[in-house]
Amino acid sequence: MSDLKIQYKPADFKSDQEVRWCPGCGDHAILNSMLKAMANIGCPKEKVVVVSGIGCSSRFPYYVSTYGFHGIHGRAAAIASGLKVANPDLCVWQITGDGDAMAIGGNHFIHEIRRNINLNIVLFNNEIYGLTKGQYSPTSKKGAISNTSPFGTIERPFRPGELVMGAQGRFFARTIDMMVQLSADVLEAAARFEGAAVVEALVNCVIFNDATHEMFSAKENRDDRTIVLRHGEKMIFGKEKNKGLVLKGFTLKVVTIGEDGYTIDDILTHDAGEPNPAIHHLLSNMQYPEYPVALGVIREVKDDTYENLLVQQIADVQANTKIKKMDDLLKSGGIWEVK
Amino acid sequence: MSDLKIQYKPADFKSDQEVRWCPGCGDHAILNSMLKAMANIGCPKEKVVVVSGIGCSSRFPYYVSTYGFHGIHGRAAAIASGLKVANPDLCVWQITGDGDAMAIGGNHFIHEIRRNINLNIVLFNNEIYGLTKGQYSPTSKKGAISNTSPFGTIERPFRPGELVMGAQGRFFARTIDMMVQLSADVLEAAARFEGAAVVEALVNCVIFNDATHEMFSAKENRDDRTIVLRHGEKMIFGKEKNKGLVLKGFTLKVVTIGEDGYTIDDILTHDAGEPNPAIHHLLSNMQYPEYPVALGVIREVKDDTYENLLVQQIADVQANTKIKKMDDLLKSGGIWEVK
Amino acid sequence: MADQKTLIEKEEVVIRFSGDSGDGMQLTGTQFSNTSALYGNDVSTFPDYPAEIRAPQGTVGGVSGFQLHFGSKLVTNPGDYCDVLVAMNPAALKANLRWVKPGGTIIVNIDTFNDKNLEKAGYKENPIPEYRKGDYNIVEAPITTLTQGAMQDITTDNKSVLRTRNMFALGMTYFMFNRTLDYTIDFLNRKFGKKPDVAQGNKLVLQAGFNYAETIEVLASRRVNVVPAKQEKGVYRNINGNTATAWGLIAAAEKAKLELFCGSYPITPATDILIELAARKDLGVKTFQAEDEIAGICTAIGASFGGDLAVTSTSGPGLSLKSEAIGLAVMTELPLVVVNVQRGGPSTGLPTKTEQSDLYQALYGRNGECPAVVVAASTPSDCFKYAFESARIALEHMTPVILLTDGFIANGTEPWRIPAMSSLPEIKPPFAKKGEKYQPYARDTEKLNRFWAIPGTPGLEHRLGGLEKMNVTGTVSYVPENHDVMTNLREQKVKNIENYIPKQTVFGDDKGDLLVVSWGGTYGHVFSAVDSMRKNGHDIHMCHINYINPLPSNIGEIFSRYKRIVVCEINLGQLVNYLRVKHQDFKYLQYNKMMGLPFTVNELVEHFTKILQEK
Amino acid sequence: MADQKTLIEKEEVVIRFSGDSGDGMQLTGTQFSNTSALYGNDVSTFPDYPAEIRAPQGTVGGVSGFQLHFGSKLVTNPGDYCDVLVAMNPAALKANLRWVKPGGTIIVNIDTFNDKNLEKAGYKENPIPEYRKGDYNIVEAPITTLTQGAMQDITTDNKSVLRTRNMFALGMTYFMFNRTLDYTIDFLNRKFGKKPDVAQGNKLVLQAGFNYAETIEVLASRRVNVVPAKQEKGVYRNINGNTATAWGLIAAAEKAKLELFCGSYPITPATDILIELAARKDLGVKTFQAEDEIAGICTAIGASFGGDLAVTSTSGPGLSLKSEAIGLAVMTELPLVVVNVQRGGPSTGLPTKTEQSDLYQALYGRNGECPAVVVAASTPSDCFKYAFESARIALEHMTPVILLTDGFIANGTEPWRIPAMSSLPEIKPPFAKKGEKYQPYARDTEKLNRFWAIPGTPGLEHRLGGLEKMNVTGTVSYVPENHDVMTNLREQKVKNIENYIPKQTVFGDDKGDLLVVSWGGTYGHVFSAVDSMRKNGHDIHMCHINYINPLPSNIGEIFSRYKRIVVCEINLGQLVNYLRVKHQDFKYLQYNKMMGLPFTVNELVEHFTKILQEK
Ligand SMILES: Cc1ncc(C[n+]2csc(CCOP(=O)(O)OP(=O)(O)O)c2C)c(N)n1
Ligand SMILES: Cc1ncc(C[n+]2csc(CCOP(=O)(O)OP(=O)(O)O)c2C)c(N)n1
Ligand code: SF4
Ligand code: SF4
Ligand SMILES: [Mg+2]
Ligand SMILES: [Mg+2]
Repeated sequence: MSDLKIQYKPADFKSDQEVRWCPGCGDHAILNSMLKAMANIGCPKEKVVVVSGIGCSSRFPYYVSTYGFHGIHGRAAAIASGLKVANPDLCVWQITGDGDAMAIGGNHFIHEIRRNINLNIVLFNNEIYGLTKGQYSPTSKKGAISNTSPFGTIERPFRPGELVMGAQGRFFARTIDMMVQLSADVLEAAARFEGAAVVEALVNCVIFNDATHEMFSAKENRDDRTIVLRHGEKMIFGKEKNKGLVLKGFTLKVVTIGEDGYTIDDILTHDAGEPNPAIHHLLSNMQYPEYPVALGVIREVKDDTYENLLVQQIADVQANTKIKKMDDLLKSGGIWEVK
Repeated sequence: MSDLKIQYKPADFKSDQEVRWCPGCGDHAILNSMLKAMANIGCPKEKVVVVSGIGCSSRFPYYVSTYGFHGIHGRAAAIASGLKVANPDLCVWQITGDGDAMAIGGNHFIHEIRRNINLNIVLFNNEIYGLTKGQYSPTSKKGAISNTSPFGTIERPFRPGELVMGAQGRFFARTIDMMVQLSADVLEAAARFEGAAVVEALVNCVIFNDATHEMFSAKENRDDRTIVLRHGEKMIFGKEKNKGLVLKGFTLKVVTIGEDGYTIDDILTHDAGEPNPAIHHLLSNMQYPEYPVALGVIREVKDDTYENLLVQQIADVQANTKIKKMDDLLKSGGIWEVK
Repeated sequence: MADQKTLIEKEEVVIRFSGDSGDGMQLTGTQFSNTSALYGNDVSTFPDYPAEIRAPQGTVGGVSGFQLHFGSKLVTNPGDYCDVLVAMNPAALKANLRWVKPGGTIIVNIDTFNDKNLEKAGYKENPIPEYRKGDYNIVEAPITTLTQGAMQDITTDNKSVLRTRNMFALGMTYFMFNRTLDYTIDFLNRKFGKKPDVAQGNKLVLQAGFNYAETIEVLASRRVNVVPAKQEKGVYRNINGNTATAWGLIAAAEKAKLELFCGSYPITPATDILIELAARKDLGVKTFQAEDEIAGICTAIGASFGGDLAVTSTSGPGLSLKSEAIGLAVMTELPLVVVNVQRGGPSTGLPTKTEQSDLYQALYGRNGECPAVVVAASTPSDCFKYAFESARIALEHMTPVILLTDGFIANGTEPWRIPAMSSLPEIKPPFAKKGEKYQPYARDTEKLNRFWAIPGTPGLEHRLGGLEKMNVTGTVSYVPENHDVMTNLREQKVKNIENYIPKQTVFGDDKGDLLVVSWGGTYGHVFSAVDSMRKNGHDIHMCHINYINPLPSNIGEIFSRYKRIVVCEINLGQLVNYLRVKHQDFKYLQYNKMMGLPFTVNELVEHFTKILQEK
Repeated sequence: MADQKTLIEKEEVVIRFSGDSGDGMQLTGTQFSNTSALYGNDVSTFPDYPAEIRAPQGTVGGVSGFQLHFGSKLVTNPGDYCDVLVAMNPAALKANLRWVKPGGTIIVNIDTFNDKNLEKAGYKENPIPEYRKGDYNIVEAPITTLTQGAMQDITTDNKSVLRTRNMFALGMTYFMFNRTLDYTIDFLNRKFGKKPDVAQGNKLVLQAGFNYAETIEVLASRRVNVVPAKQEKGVYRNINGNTATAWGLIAAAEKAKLELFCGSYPITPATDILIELAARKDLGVKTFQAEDEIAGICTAIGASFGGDLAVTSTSGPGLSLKSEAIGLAVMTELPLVVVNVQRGGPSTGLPTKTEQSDLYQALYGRNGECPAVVVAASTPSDCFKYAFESARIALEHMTPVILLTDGFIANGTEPWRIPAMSSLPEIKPPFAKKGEKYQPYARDTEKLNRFWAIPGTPGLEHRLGGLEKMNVTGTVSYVPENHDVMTNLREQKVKNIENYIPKQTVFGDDKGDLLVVSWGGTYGHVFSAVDSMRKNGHDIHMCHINYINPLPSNIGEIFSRYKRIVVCEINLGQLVNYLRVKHQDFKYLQYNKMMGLPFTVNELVEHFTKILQEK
């Protein structure tokens, strides 16, 4: 990402293409947050590239006015990786769905994370294959009914945060479609993070999996059933801001401040920068109703990026070689002349 | 796995094919352990199937006299999954390498684990692509020199245990090629576990990556640099059996019993059956020299298997349907007769 | 029923329902075709919808259409042009006007013809006055208003009301074509069993549409009746190609006494096969929704090794991904059915449109010399037959078989005379014999298949894999001469299947001037074209190919009996080029089209006529 | 140097070194060929090794061979049969005896001829007495013993000693063919710079072998000299096909002023391309060792979108996996070079053996109508040229290009006259112009390529993808007619490349009786066969094809000038069938072989002679 900061408005990043998601689809909200985030980040528009796979969510590149690449199913990660490594100066967004990233694209997903390529990866998790009209996905809840699981699925789903950390993930954040400002904030944080940054956006597919996140995402209960984590701040949540998380052995526990002897001092402070992923693991795995669902930037640990190391390695080698151009190589080693 | 227990000798599982691994290759030792384990388990030979991908290690099926399938690169997991689901009565072993399972086959690997198909997965981790003559793999140490990384790799490797748990792994064990009895034990445990069981076998590729595990695997230091975990036992190690692991906040710490006030009671007891993977994570991530490398069964948590759930679901549906055979289906729903 | 006097008898009618993706046009069309089929007509349907789930409302891109063709005679295709177009909004009118026959009737929901919708559709002004000058009967029905009226006692929730507008249109067409509402009323009762209000609302609107049509002079006075077709005796049902494919596979498993395993990854337009099989747990079908296409086929290969009838279903891009594993099935000589429902390519292409452009890939898309059997189905209902045949060939000859269907026949429907299972042949896989020494690559002397030894059987332990294997013994072999032997055996095994498939037949005379060659899902249109031209006395004949690799052994002999050959395909000429390879001696003309649409009968007739004139 | 009087002058010699996989035969062969090349001979080599890293010692399956052919005249192939066979153990003798010329010399390490080794090799008894009856000069050299002797002052560690036995054999052959030890001594000094003991040991053994040969009557009396070939003036080096391919790509990037990006996954026999490129960080090459082949090509597509010369390299099964993504490159019309080093198939097949059986897959192995350019290299050194050409075509015509080489030329070596970079043409990609309105699918009117707009350039923002796009504007389009237009444009763009490639040439006369058609890596053998037959007065000519899709525009015209055409390939007839499609009018004879081995000149001559006799 360039340092040059330009003053943009969200509308500057809007394309002239009609948005073709269903009315009410959660993807619309993330698009809006993204336009905000892009404007805020201020990376010159021509340096922004949005790469996607295939799925409803992967239509995204058509709706922003930057460079865009609508790839093939599951390969957004690989295409984006190649683009960023070839051209580290670009700000590359990868848009992908739970099917695109975690079914067919699962391998590229874990490898881009492991390699820590500086990509901003937005995973639209609606727990369903939307574009193909409603098959269960690797994130669908166990027992979910869909057209390919008419009697309920028999597979336990991936938890994206857990998988990301299992693959050495250094940045993981979560947001909900309706929380437009939070989404814009975490998207911006992801873009500013140098390395592979995964944002899990919980989105609603009104047509094929309506209300799958509703238990905790519905406005009425959201404050009590989710917790927005912020680095350096106490892990407090609830409409009354009186609930919090404490550590108990190897697990987290929800307590009410002022009850059972818990005071604000007992509440954990969020350290997104802790290299040991153990607590980030626990946080990202929290599930309603036992726990509030964690939102915000859960993990953000600096590390070298693949493309920087590559650029560095090339520079190091070039500084110490006599082979400066192809003619040099051609004439290196065992050659002889016929006169 | 069948209950029928037959008395076998290891040699009963040996095939008549010449073993084509390099002299000194660590795979030989695992083969020996496997023959022992197969004999011990006593599953009728005709019900045992060994499925592999491609790689030196994946030559395995030719060396045992059971049914075998030498697949294509990276697809052992998928082939084994289909076989086991089609025919749950078989005892299916999946043999795979760090390249086969974690490079090209990474996606199938995490999905078979997530689905918890009752497979015995043996991951031969030599941190190199052996068969193709020495390219770095997704488990090669950062900076490793290989023919495709002449200036050192710039990628941080996967840690197999971590990835397995990130994919909801319920069974993870580790062994070292030279520890033939331990290998036989964990292989047997994996076979007895009902679900996807991953055994990481640290093997030495004498030709292309000699001594990569030697720092802790060499006989002289092994007792001090590794710890063999056993469920229900204290986490003690060292030549003198006087070192142990204790919990400190969210991390583990190595202590000496009798020093700094630590007694045997402070030492953690290994609970492989704990569903919360947090401590198994820490254990499997322990790296020399900071920690001893954990061996043995690190995690073993019971859960429903995919194929059992499928069989059950089919039985449930069949108990409640009028469609018992194809003729019934053909004549179901909107039909009419032309006379 | 209505006054029979006002009925005009017709042999066939084509109706096209069109509206926004959310307007329920697919359901409407299906209802009309089921009602007609039940009534005894022959019917053929063609759903045509956009790639988006709900493409932007009101735009031409978002129009979803359903065309159906019913008749008192044989109906083999959904018709080129329609007698009646139902257009639920201006965009639907704009997109489909080109498909209306001269003199055809257009019913528009005039309530939607406001400025906003006209603009979205790309109209500068209301086009109806202009269109009235054309040769159409335009009925401007206030469908929204009348629906609201019909629903007023049930609900005033506008969303719910709007959702039933399609029933109004359906009711109108039921009146126009003298159909009873019974089938649809039954359907509504079943579908909304738990929501009686919704059922009731829909029924009221349906009836209101029916009644309204009666009041419209231009409709009431032209009421049309299409008498039942003379069909063979038997029990019938409507079926689409994907369901027929799924059922053909289940039937084959039953006939082979095997369990059916399907490992697939969803992809349009093949997903419905997986959906249907997943629903068939009653018949013990095991479906495995894999993480990708590669896992889909590899789980199927595992299942095949394990002794199941193994299947994987996909469409173009998915077949690409399966290439490597098909090679493994070729090498291990295991039975496997790969169903590929072709769609518009290349790459993601036109996912919801039809095409025949995966033939090359099916024939040639693998590394090495890698022969697989290729079979293609022609119509929605004969997908059953060719799925069954594919499984039979795979199992009896120990080989992967690629079954090609396409988006058109996969989604299209037609009435199908249900076969009795007892009328289908037994399938007898060549199982290895217990107790004998098992050599994995010993072969049947005629068919050249190897024998199938199922894990779990004592004494037959063996190892298969993708490396070249020694003839007979099956150990890994790098012996040069052996590779030659095995390569030729694999080739010959597939070639020999020509002795186990039906001979090619011709529609028309034994010899003549023009032989039209077609394959797969173009059957209906090509047949109509040739049939009508023959009835007009043209010297034209048709050879429709279903077995592509190997070809029936008598094809060359057939070709030799006609002066000219024209090969018609929805691609740039893949079969014709294959024929140039297999039967180089003949000259081939070709007719190709690449619009993501089936042929029209019209264009074929035109083209064939031109050829015949070029004598 | 030795006494020149005893030298027998020869035009050409073939030597085959063979031993266990661990015996260092590849190194030995490479040393001999480099020494000979440096001396001025023309040289061609053929390494032939097993799939196992260290196949079981002492068995026939474990034998690793290296054949080399050097001459004072043009040498175009490594020779069918050898003048000298070095067999380091009984298995090597057993595996290779069939390749020794009548009257040839066989050097065996007699120390290894013990019962155990004989048994492992499958000999019942020592075969040498029997073989002596044949027409061979057998030298039973106690190589192990003598090596131990030579090394005794350096080390007695048996492993280290045994590892230098190959130097003994090399020394012997150096004496036999009047070569100096200089090049190898240099090499040893460099290689073991940090282990002077090892260097010293090797040198001593090398010299010992040289000296020993001098003492053997049958060798000393038949010392052979092959004078330098008359070669064009210039600077030369030995090069193998994989290195030449890598270098051709780097050269193309330099000539196009682009950075080179290679995304690949290792696979035999293509891995060395990735290895060479990974070593070329000095020239700024970016290599990305991907997690699989799909990621390999997809990273390359990303890099191509990003403005690099993007490449992916693989072999058969990997090309299968790349099929879908090649379709994406076709649809997005981005430059991309896909190098496929063919090996024995199908499936995993014969990974270390050569074959030409991926042509079908390169031409047809994708869903939809999906044209890609296909180019094939003929010899180790011209891999440079065709890699360069592939990049030029990809970049200038905005298309994926599949470059086919094969295991034989990839690993084989030959001397190569090094070109000056200034002698190579500039490559001029059609960049979109800054400041103008950019329409992603606007095209060059002649070539029909679209223009390349690189992210980072202000004002050229646009979106590409795998869905069908509207002509010119590049928005997603489902318009039927547009699909037809675009399909034909993609096809025509590739077809037009025939105007930008050299015309096909023929070796031989303008017209005549038999035209031998070949393609790719069979060049050397076919050329030798045709050349020698022409020299014997036969009416035979050769047309070797490198540009396969599109074919040079004059091919049909060439074919028309010969009475008969025979197409030779290491497959079952893939090019010939393609020619049947492209040029149906000609009759084609074919000659095919499927042994994982190159043709022999002998068999070709025999076969061609038979055809010519069948007049
Ligand atoms: C190779 C390939 N396989 C399958 C498909 C079909 N397909 C397209 S999108 C999709 C899944 C979409 O799910 P997800 O990624 O969650 O995106 P969503 O539509 O839910 O946003 C599938 C299976 C395809 N286009 N290409
Ligand atoms: C599709 C495909 N890609 C690549 C290869 C080449 N290949 C064979 S084995 C292998 C890696 C082997 O590494 P690993 O799995 O770690 O096994 P090891 O040899 O180290 O036991 C590769 C890249 C192949 N056979 N097929
Ligand atoms: S189908 Fe679901 S995910 Fe797709 S656009 Fe509609 S609501 Fe969104
Ligand atoms: S190359 Fe390495 S992994 Fe392969 S057999 Fe030899 S030692 Fe074992
Ligand atoms: Mg989704
Ligand atoms: Mg390995």
